[in-house]
Amino acid sequence: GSGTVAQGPPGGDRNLASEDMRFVNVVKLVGVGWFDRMELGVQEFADGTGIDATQTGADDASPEKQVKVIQDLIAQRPTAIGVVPNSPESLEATLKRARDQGILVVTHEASNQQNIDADVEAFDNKAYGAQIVESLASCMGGSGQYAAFVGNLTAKTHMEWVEGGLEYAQANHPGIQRVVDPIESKEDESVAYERTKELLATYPDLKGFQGSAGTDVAGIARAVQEAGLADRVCVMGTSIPSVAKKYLEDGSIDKIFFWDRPRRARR
Amino acid sequence: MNRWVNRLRGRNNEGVLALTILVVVTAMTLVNPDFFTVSTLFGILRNSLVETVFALGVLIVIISGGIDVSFPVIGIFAGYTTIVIAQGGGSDPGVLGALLVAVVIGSLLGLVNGGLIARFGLPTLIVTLGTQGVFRGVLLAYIGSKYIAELPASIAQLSTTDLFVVQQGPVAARLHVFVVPVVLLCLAVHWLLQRTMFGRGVYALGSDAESARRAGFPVARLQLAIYALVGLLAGIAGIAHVTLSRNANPYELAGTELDIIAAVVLGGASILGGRGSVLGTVLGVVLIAVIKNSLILMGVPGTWQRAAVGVLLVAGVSIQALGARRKAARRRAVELEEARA
Amino acid sequence: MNRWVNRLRGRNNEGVLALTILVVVTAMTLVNPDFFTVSTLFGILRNSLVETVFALGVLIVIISGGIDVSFPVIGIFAGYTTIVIAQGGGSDPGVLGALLVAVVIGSLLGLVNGGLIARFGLPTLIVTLGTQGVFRGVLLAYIGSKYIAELPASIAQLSTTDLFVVQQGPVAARLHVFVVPVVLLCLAVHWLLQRTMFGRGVYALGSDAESARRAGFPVARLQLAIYALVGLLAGIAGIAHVTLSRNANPYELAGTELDIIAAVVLGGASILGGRGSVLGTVLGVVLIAVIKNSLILMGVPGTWQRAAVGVLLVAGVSIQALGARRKAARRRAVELEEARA
Amino acid sequence: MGTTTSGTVLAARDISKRFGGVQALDSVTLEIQAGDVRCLAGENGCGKSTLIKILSGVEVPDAGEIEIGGTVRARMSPADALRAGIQVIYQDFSLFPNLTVAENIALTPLIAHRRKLIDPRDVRARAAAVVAELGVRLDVDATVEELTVADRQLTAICRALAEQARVLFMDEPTTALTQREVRALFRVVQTLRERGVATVFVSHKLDEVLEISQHVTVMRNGAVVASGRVEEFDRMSLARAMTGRDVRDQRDVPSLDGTARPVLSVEGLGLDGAFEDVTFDLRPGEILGITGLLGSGRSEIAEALFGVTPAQRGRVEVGGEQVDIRGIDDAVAAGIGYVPSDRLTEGLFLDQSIADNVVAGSLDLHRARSGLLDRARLARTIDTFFAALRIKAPSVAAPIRSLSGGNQQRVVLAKWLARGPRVLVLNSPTVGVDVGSKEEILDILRREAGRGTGVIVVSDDIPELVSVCHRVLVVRRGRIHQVVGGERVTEDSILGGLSA
Ligand SMILES: Nc1ncnc2c1ncn2[C@@H]1O[C@H](COP(=O)(O)OP(=O)(O)OP(=O)(O)O)[C@@H](O)[C@H]1O
Ligand SMILES: Nc1ncnc2c1ncn2[C@@H]1O[C@H](COP(=O)(O)OP(=O)(O)OP(=O)(O)O)[C@@H](O)[C@H]1O
Ligand SMILES: [Mg+2]
Ligand SMILES: [Mg+2]
Repeated sequence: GSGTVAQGPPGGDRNLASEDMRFVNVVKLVGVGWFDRMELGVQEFADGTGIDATQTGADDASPEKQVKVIQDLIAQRPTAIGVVPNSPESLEATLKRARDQGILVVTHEASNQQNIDADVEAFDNKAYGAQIVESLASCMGGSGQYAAFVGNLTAKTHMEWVEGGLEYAQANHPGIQRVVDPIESKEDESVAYERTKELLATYPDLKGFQGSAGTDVAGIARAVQEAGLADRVCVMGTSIPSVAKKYLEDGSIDKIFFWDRPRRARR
Repeated sequence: MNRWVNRLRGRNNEGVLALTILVVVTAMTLVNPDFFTVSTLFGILRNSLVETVFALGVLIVIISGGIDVSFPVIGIFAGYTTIVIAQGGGSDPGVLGALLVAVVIGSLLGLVNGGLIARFGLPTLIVTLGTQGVFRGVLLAYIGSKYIAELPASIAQLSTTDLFVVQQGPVAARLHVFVVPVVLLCLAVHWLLQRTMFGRGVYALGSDAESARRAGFPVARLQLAIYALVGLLAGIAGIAHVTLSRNANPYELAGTELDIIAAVVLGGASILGGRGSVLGTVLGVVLIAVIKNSLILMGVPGTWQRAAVGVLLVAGVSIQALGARRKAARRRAVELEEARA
Repeated sequence: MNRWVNRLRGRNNEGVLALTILVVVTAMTLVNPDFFTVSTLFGILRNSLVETVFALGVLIVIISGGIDVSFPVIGIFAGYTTIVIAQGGGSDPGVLGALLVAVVIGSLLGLVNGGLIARFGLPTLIVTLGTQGVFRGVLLAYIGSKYIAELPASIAQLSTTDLFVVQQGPVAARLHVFVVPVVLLCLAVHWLLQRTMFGRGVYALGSDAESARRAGFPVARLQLAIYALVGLLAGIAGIAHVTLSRNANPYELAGTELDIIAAVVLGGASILGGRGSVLGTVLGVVLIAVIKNSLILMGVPGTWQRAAVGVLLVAGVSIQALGARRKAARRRAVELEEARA
Repeated sequence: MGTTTSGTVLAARDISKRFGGVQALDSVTLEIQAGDVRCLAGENGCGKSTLIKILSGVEVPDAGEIEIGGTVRARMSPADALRAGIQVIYQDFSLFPNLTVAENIALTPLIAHRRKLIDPRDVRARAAAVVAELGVRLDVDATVEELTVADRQLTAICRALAEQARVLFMDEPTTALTQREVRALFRVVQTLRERGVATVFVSHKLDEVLEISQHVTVMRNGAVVASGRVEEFDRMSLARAMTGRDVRDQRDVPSLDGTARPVLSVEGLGLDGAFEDVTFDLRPGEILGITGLLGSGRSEIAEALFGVTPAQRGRVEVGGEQVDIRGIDDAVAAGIGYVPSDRLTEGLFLDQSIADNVVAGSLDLHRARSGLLDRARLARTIDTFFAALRIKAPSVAAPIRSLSGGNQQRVVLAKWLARGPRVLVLNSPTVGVDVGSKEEILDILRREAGRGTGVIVVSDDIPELVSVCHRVLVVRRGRIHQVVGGERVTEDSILGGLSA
């Protein structure tokens, strides 16, 4: 529950003892492997510092639900809010309100966010995208069409990955074309599955897919596998082993990319 | 004494709803003194604005014995298209201009529903289920599917215009100016339903369509007007939603139809038609908002909010049903006594 | 001649539906010879499997004069919980074990609906609207809200088990083994509705509830059984959905209720009760799947698919309504002739 | 033939039933012998239907016992009753419109036998056997919603006869039937009686009661007030037993100004498949009867005048001005009011108050200059008619559903009188209304006519027409076959026109 301070929000005071601080990390959506893994990191942070740090999020990756979650959080006045935005733009007003009330705001995967105290990026996003497409190109034998998925068209980091990949392909693999603008999966495996079926029907010669959200490759691979095209089509992208394992095993996913640095893993 | 209790309870259990709201607020305030603040009150009101406008439309349809599941799509269609037009036109249409455009679009879409229902006598659920898909398809395929972050200046300004601001220590409680038109709209719909031929026709239609026809009500015209009106209200709600969320997203609202129908039914409207009131509807919307807000402040996870609304709905309707049964029994008793006297 | 046409059209316009499917397939094949392939056929069938099972349940409720909007939530509740239990138990329950668990969970949730409806006589839409929220809340808060990527081995294996595979050049067309149980289920429900007292009771209830009571049908028990059966079928559909998706996601299915109701109504079931058939329902589901597939192949954007289904629904129901009106007019003319003769 | 005295098949002893704290049945005792035809008579709301519902298991009694074929029970379900050989033809038939005639006939006995499976051929065969045995023409494969009212009635009868019944209840089975069907029904009752089946017959038509029954039981306010052999009663004494007062029952028509210009002129009215060449005048203050057999088109003529099913040919003048009636709106605007035959489905908003119903047809006449509803004037109108028609109810706020049949019918009348119509058309205005209320309703019509309104009564209740009409049109096969007027308005002359 909220703090027991009689007057004013706890968020107004940054000199609290660590037991009185409360950090909440708002992710794109809850219940998917990727953010479960992130929650592990939040827990380790809480264990290590004694700060009440938790993670929350909406039940799907829609920008407005994320706004709602943060608005509700502001009413509870935590010390700091961490956000992995679905749409940096649509969060600006809300994050401004949070900061106006003295709440610290830190984002992740949102290099263009304005109303924040800090943004955390893991690495150079365009270079990461280029690396994925390099692998994809070699799997496709250096030529052919591919399509790229992002969680949300408004998700800055995902867009940087696919743009970095496209620029790399244009510069280094003239035989490789991307067929359409990035496709939105709404961070939902079944949406990725449906869109892939549509793409395969519209572009029968597709040879490659790049996924961005953790479940994109799973949805793509399921559609590819059902169409009996596992051997002809290359599927690659960001994901985690627990989600991609069975498709990696049956060959419908060719390669996944991820980063992961929870303390427990290093021990 | 009994009569006094009945008066308090109201025709559609409005009293019971008001009492429930009072009990929840009191309980919450006891648990958490922070609850009962101007800021909470304003927050609840703000969260109920768009829902209330939609609910007014749903109320009219439900009283008329129909059901409409296309109104959220009509709302976002009108709201989003208005913004697209404003951007395309280049010049800022102003708040009233935008409202007018949204109202016209909403009414036209509503007329499509009304036309199909009145002309072919089709079940209202089926028609609106169908048009819902059509409207949504047209919106996303023809009007646009992009998230628009920049609203025209006049609307953007309205987004942050407050009726008044109460300073509470470091926090400012803001009451959005939209409260005024929404209250006016509620009064207007109440007046329309209670004091005009059209309103009485809506009740008559919901009570018994064939009798309404025999009584000389122009049933087809009435239906046309009802669904156009629902579209009009949805248009207003749509542009209000866009303004309050400070962006226009064509994927929003769709899927909220059942929640709003639930609020209206909780507010005492009968799904069988012929029964319902504006006061009850507003109380139903507010009760749900209060409960959700309480759950949030208690840190109850968001998923439980749906469950709470579900329990509330079933419990509310059960109480109404049981109450109606008891009342009917009492009524018969009185009559038989008189008949024998 | 006229009689022959009527025979072909079928009691619930099944003939018209079949003809429409034929026309669409022929047109598509002319436009795009790639359309008429085994692979397309198998794809359409696969896409219709889960929907068909849900639709069977909806058909029963609609014939009985009720409506259920909680069945997709019951389905995913049963499917997801089964996987959670299987993972918690440690040992793989096997396909039949999982099916049993899902069926039991689905039936129990259905019994909750049936109990509320039969005991308190509440409107079915309101009850299932309420329980939908409650079931979903319990699922997400108590059972789990995580995406489960790894299914138990037996189910994971079933996910990719095909009845047969047809090699077409480099592409393999696969027909999933689930086609077999789904066909059996359709036959079973058809038999249940047509040849058992329970089934005729469902029609009688939808035709006139009070008459059903007077004729000696145990109405409350019938309703209990109907909603339990819908829950059971939803449980089967839920575990089938999880198996075919190769993952368990508690956020899925919810929100698809209106689409499936639309398919059933398109299949000739009357929203007013008392009318509908398994054949019509299956044709309704298949017609929608064929149209969606055709649109995909023609490169029509996905957002248009909803619009097409909407148009189809309104057109289909209009045709049925007009047909019924014409039939009534003809009947009246015949009677007057006879009365005068 | 003599009555077979093969013993009591059904005995109800000290049956009481309270609805919401008031006694609907107060210690009613009734014994029925095999082969007996027993009539239950009484005013609207005296408890006849309630008694039948209790004896058929539809309602559970609060006290008392039921003995059927030697077995005594305190309570039973509809299925129990059916198994015990009790069959009911409910007033509303209680059929399944979406099922076939065969299923409607055969399902009930199969449920009673606790059958779990259904063989359509078996169902069809059972139904066909019953239909054949009765010797009626009925398509067992048709769905009930396709049937005429008469065929529906036949279906309900066949269903009641599908099993060898011990007792057959008929709750107002003749309200929807014309003379011809009533005769057919009576023949069936006669056959059943010879087979030893006991019949309990409810009707408000006293002549029928006296004709068909052997015993009469009269109820008032939930209790049996008289019982005996039919020979002990005549019309007057039966009516007195029911109402507790004398009921006047002779021709009484207000005098008529023969020179007044017609308020309604109809010339050459025609509608394909319904009626042809209908021509007549109606003068102010005149009460005109229209009668005919089922399917003669008399209802269609009335409905055409009100625009429900508009005529295709012909001229209609109201007050000397030609009006083109294409829909109800036109008729209402021209000053025509219509009271439909089925007030339960077409005349009243059952769940709304008396007040709302009284003004439902005349809201547009109660508009203030602003175009809004004038609440004060509405209230005045409501109070006036509530008092003038002597509607028996606690207040004008009481919902229609809570009123007795006769009082519901008065509200329908009030609704149309509130418009001040120039022409009032009534279709079977006293169907299902007890003798006392019926006389009061006819008085209301006389009073209304006395004020200059033209009144048309469509009815097959010949005594009623004779009692109130200046002239009667007899319709046959869609044409006016005969006009009976003045002194020639007698039951015999009208019946003669009907069947000639
Ligand atoms: N289900 C019920 N619930 C409550 N009251 C009822 C119910 N059924 C009947 N009553 C009341 O019981 C009384 C007897 O009604 P019943 O229908 O038996 O009258 P009836 O003699 O059949 O009249 P009618 O000649 O009009 O058919 C009426 O006052 C009626 O309002
Ligand atoms: N709306 C309708 N739909 C179908 N058939 C109808 C309709 N209205 C009337 N009919 C049929 O038309 C025929 C004539 O009906 P009408 O009501 O005019 O007869 P009537 O002479 O008034 O008989 P009744 O004594 O039953 O009132 C009947 O066979 C009736 O079933
Ligand atoms: Mg009765
Ligand atoms: Mg008639």
